[in-house]
Amino acid sequence: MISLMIAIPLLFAFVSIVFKGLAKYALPFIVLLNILILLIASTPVVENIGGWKAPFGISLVLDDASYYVVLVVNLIFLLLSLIPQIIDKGYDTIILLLLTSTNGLVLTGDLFNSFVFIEITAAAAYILAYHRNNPYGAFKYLIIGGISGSFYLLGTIFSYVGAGSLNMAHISNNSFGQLTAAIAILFILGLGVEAKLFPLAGWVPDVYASGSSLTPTILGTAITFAIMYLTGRIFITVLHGTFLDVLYILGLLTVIVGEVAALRQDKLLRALAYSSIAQAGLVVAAISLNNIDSLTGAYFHSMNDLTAKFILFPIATVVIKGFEKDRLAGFAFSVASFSLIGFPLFAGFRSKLLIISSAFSAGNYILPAVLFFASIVEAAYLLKWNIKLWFEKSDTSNNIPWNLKTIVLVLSILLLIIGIYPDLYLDASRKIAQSILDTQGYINSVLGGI
Amino acid sequence: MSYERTIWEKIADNLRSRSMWMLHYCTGCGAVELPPSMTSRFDMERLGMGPMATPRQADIFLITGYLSVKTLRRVIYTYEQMPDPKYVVGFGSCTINGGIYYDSYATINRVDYYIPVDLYIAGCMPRPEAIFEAFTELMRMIRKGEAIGWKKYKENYEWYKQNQLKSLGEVYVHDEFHE
Amino acid sequence: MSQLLLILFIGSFLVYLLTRMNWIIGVLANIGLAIYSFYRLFTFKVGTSESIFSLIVNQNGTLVYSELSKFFGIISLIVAISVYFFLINWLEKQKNRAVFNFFLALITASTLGVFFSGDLLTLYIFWEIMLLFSVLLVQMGKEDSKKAALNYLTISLIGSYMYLYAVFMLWNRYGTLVIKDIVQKISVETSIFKWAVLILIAAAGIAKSGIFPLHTWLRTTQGSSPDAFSAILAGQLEKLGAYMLVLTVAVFPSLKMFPVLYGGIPVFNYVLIVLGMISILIGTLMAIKQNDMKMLIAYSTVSNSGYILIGLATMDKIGFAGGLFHAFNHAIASVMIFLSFAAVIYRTKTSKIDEMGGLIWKMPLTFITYLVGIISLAGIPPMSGFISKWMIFVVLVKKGMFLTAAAAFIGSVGSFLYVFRPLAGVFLGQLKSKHKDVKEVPIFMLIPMLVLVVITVFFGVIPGPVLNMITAVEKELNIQPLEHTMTVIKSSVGQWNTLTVFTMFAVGFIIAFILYMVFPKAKRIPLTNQYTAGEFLYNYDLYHYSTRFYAFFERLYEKHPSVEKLYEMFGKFFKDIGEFLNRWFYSASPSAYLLWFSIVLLAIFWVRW
Amino acid sequence: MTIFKVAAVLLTGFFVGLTLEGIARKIIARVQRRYGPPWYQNFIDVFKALSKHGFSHGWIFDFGVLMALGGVIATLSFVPLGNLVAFPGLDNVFVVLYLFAVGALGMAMGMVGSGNPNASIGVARALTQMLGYEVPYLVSLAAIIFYYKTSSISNLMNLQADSWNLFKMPIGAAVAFISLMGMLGKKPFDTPIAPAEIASGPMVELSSKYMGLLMLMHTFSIFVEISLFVDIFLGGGSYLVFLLKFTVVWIIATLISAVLPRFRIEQVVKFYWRVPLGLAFLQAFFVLIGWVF
Amino acid sequence: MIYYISIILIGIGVYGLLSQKNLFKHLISLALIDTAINLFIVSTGYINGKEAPIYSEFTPIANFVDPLPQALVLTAIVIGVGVLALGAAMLIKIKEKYGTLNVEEIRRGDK
Repeated sequence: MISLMIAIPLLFAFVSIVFKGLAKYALPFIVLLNILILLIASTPVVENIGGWKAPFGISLVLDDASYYVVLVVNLIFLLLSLIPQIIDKGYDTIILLLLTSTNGLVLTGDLFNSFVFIEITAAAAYILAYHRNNPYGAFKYLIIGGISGSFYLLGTIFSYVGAGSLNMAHISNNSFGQLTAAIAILFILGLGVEAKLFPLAGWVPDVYASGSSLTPTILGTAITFAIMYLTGRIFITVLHGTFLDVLYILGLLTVIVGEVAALRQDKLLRALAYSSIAQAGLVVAAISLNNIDSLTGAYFHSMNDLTAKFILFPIATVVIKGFEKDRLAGFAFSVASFSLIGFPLFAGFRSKLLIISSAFSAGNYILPAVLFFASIVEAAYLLKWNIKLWFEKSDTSNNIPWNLKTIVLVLSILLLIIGIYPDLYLDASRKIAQSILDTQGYINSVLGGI
Repeated sequence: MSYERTIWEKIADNLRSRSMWMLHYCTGCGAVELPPSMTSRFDMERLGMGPMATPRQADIFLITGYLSVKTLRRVIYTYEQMPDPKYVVGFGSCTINGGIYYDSYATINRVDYYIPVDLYIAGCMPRPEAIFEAFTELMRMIRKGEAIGWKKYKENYEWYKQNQLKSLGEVYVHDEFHE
Repeated sequence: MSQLLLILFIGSFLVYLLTRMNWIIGVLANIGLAIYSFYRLFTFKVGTSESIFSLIVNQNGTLVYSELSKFFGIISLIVAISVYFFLINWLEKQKNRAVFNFFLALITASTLGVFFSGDLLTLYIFWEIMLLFSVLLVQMGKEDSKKAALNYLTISLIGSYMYLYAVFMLWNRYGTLVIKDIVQKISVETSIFKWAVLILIAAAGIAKSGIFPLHTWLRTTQGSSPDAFSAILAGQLEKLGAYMLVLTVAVFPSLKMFPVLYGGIPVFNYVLIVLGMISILIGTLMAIKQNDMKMLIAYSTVSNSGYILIGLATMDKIGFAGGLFHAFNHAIASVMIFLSFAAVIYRTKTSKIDEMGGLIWKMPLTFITYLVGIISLAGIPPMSGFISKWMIFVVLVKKGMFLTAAAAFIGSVGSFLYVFRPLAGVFLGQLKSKHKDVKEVPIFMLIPMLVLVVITVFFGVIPGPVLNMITAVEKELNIQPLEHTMTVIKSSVGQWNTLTVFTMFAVGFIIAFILYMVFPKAKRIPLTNQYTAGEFLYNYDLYHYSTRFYAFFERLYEKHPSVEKLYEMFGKFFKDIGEFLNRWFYSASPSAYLLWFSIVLLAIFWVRW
Repeated sequence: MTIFKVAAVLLTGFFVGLTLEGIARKIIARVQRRYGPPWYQNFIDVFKALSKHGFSHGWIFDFGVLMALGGVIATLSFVPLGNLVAFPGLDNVFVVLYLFAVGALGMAMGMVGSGNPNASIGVARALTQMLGYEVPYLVSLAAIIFYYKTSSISNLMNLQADSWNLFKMPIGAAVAFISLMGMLGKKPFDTPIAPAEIASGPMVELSSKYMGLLMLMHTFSIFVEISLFVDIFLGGGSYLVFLLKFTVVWIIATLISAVLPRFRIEQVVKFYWRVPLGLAFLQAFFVLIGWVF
Repeated sequence: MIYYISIILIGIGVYGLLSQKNLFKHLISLALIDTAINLFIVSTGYINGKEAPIYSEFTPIANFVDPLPQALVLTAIVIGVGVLALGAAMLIKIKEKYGTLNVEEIRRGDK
């Protein structure tokens, strides 16, 4: 059943190559279908492709974690499909492909399969990055993405060599012996590029700030969230928390570097790209603390971040003349920025609070300090942009499409609601965190007690 | 040349004669003789007299030297800024008849056409002895109520103004380079 | 209390809607809310506590009503009510009235929330709400205010995040955030932990009240925020900083926690006192230099916050009372001053001292407000400002803290200098020809100003009511209460009677007045009739001495080191790093990407294998 | 009773103050080998000024003058003259010193209100000079208050029955005396007035009764300043002894000022914050460690 | 043996990426690294002296090399080819836009 979530978009992606224009209309329905499937599914579901039993064949796993991640990813695609204006002609196919691969990325229980999906995601992302005639940025992304993909593949092969299997649950159940370190390093390098870790992810600003609203909107939200899930899954569930300290250091570095670099930018999209980098670093650092609260906080924060970014990126690309005539869009933009900074009453505050308190209870005094530093810098530049846009004088509005306006408004109100009543996001992220930490449960559900 | 005074005014005049504060208008060379009369040889302060910095505080207006059209204007301006009762002393011959500059086109020959002068001190220059003689005379006049130039100026304001205007001419452009 | 806060928060939305319909009704609603909460402050019973929402597991937010919250609540509501009254006329010229009013209402609500908070996290939340909306209000001002708002936000956030860090340190160690419980536990703490916590908590207060290392935001923020809001900023928001300082030195019992040094003052408080000293000096010397009148008073705020801090940190019954009373006085006085400035700017559209002059002839009532305000601010007797300064002087001299006392004296005499500068430059002297048609401000702007004048004079003559509140606070915080009657203030080194002083001043004034009436009447002459050494002047605008008023004194410290420049350097440093990162990591070629990739690989290998 | 005492204090201030000013003029004249005016010259000057018909620059000008005189009269009433104390117990040092500032502020306000820049410059200089001399003065007073644990002037006076503070704390007394010179506005610290530079500074627009009232105010303030010094450093004493000490201090101050030229204003501040302030701290340090003779 | 070849190839690829300024050479280096890694994967499944895993009656099951890596390599090659094609397409666009493939000239053109 859940394999349909991968198969149908893929099918339509191919079909739409032949029947041009089909994808545009198909996208919302496909996403809705996916969500429907999710709604009727009850976790955990393990589907073995081709009928091969778990350790031998490829299995798709829908446990609590992947359930919510897939749900979030599909909701994002649903929102995206509701704003067809920002999807340029011909890119519908890529979006479908991206939907396929992201769903696959999350659902798969097989390492090599996840490599395949990562590569497809990356390929789609290269094309997206190329969007709006940005070939050089896209090419850079392609080179570094290709190398990282190779490393991810190497990591996969090493785990096959070490554990004798490609199934995540099976690998997790076995031990690698001496190869653990090598595998962890390879995965760090492989995932680090996509997870925007410093200094691996030099591609981000050039790609995000190409002037397209589609690229950063989808790469900075759905894909990032999926990658964050995969990071947690691989490093905590599969590798049992090996080498998390390296991730932790890289994450902290990313936070600092991202914010400091963002301070300098004189283009809004670029600043937001750096902010995206910094938030990803924060999430990775919080994941690497490896306890239930920090993981909850991390995914909670990631969700707040993607909600905010889904407001910020489209508006940032559309709005050139300031908010004087687009007060609603401006309101949404400001709410999203305040949430990102982490003011009380807004969603970002709750997740930051959770991350800080979990860090403190884990005896970690550095992460909160870095987080506070980052928040200060973030506040400085985000507020600067807010003020600048609010005070831009203009007589005409920016022609923001009504559906985009509605969506960002709804999302900004969602951010406010989450800030006061966070259970909606908090429960989901707690489920994700629990399920990622529950290695034994994962093994049991996939391998069925072998 | 005296007028009716109340008892308070008599007391006040007595006090005024014992405490005369001077404002010097030093355009000419006459001021050379003032320092000796203030310093230790003659010591003006023993009579309660002393120099003052501004017309607001001064009682006596001491015009030491000749006046030109340009300086007359300033003299009148300053005189009008002094509080009543005020006394004017013309110092040296120049204030009486123009002195050695009497034939210049720009010299004001008689000061008392323009402001009321209570007392002239003749000489070019008057020596400190003459100055003291004059001041004791002025003190006597004040005590007796005879130094009434300031009243005359008020009463004959039209006449003084007319003289002033005649000599200074109509002013057409009002800025710091004219008038 | 939670009910009151709820009413205020919901009411502020109502204010927004009403202001959208008709702004005068909105302002009136705002006044109504403030007056209602002022009334409610007196109906609450001291010592009640309520619990509200929870943010962290096992930790409910609590609200506690104490004498301290009552005292500070009253200050901030007096300020708020008078400024709101002022708005009835002032708001006419402001854009975005609805938002302005809405934010003001939210700020008052969250300020009260801070004072009511019974635990540290609730306090933080209200604190941040207040911060956010005050930043949004600041940037509604002049052109520079955009930059100023950023400055304000950054420095305030530094303070409040340091505070939050301390909150979590406490939570991690004690598992509770309720102030009362923490106080009990931390007072027996021995390690260096308490140092870290208290310094971090104090940082929030230091940033908010503008004490030395974090004072730089005040100049630009006060200088360029909307004029009426400057009053709120000085009278209401900076008193939050004072509240936080009270929390640091008195609610957390510094006397019990730290070894007592010279003069019976805990060692931690000495750190604060040194900061207070430096703030007094910086505030005074920089205020003397300012040409913008709002910036000038902003620096005076730095200096006066230093007084408040020093008074509080002495932890002596007189000194502490002096600190609290000074907070009260400074709030009222600075509101008066800023309101009179707002009135001046309302009419003249400028805040530069040397662009004005002689406004006393056009705006006499505004002038009187300013005059009484500065007399109180500079601490000159018949007004209330002197009483608190006297208390602080007495405690400093009594304890033999001569260096601090010298700083306080410099600040006090220096304040004569800087408050005189706007007095001379703006109100006295020659009226500028372009201000010939300036009129006195409308009636609703005058009412609050004159009411504040009455309050200041009243508490200057009869300080008893305020002192009663202060002694109640002192009792609550286990400090020996100040001895006083309605008009007599006693200390161990002498006493004085405010009423006698006022009476004697009145007597002296009457004697002078009789002399004045007995002697001949003077003639009224216009200001243009001046002693000019016989010179004729036509442009009396130039005959007004206000540019670089204290030039000869400023020359003495022209080349002073500046914290502001240091911070700018830091900012530039970060930006340079950002540029560097951008160039070498993010905009680099694929080769560079791979280079960093391999470096990370090698680094991990080298470290971990 | 209090009313009579206040009246006595004020009258003493008026008569003794004006007389001593006249004597000072005489002394200066003698130093300069002149004859000098009679001792009552200042009475004549004041009343002559009051009798004239002057000019006013509007209400703030009048109000400033009244506030100046009123403030100084109020201050004077709190100063103990030997054993003539109008308000025993309430004569706090700080109250007296700051009440004194009311007069200064009133004068500054009225004079600047005249609209003459010379007045503004003079006031700015006066305030700056105040910043110079007040600090060392207050620090040396602080040392004394710390030593005696009281800030009431009459108590301080009574407590030095055995030995004057002049001998107990000579450095502090020297500092206070130097500051006193600044307060009196005597040379070398007469920068604010400076008749030849800025046309007698604050007083530039003063005519007639305004001049007279301000001369009275000046007299009273000199009286307050020297009385404070006498009370705190020379042990006050009975009323007559007090006046004797007062005369001595006044004559010494006059003699010093008669032979000195004038400082520039920044030199004044620099001087006060270098030498007397340092000495005041030294004195305070000695008091702290108990080195009091 | 084959390990070393693949490591050398990776080295060449990395060297090419680091040292060359021409973007096309970068792409080729990437392809080289891809190939090297594929080679490495195949080598991991190779067991000395065993036969190809083609199932028939004559070959005993225990005598095969590991077939899985080879299967994986097939997929990896496909993906690699796709990425390379994409990269080549982008290079054409870069050439159109900047008129050069030299990194430094492109960066200069960006500014």
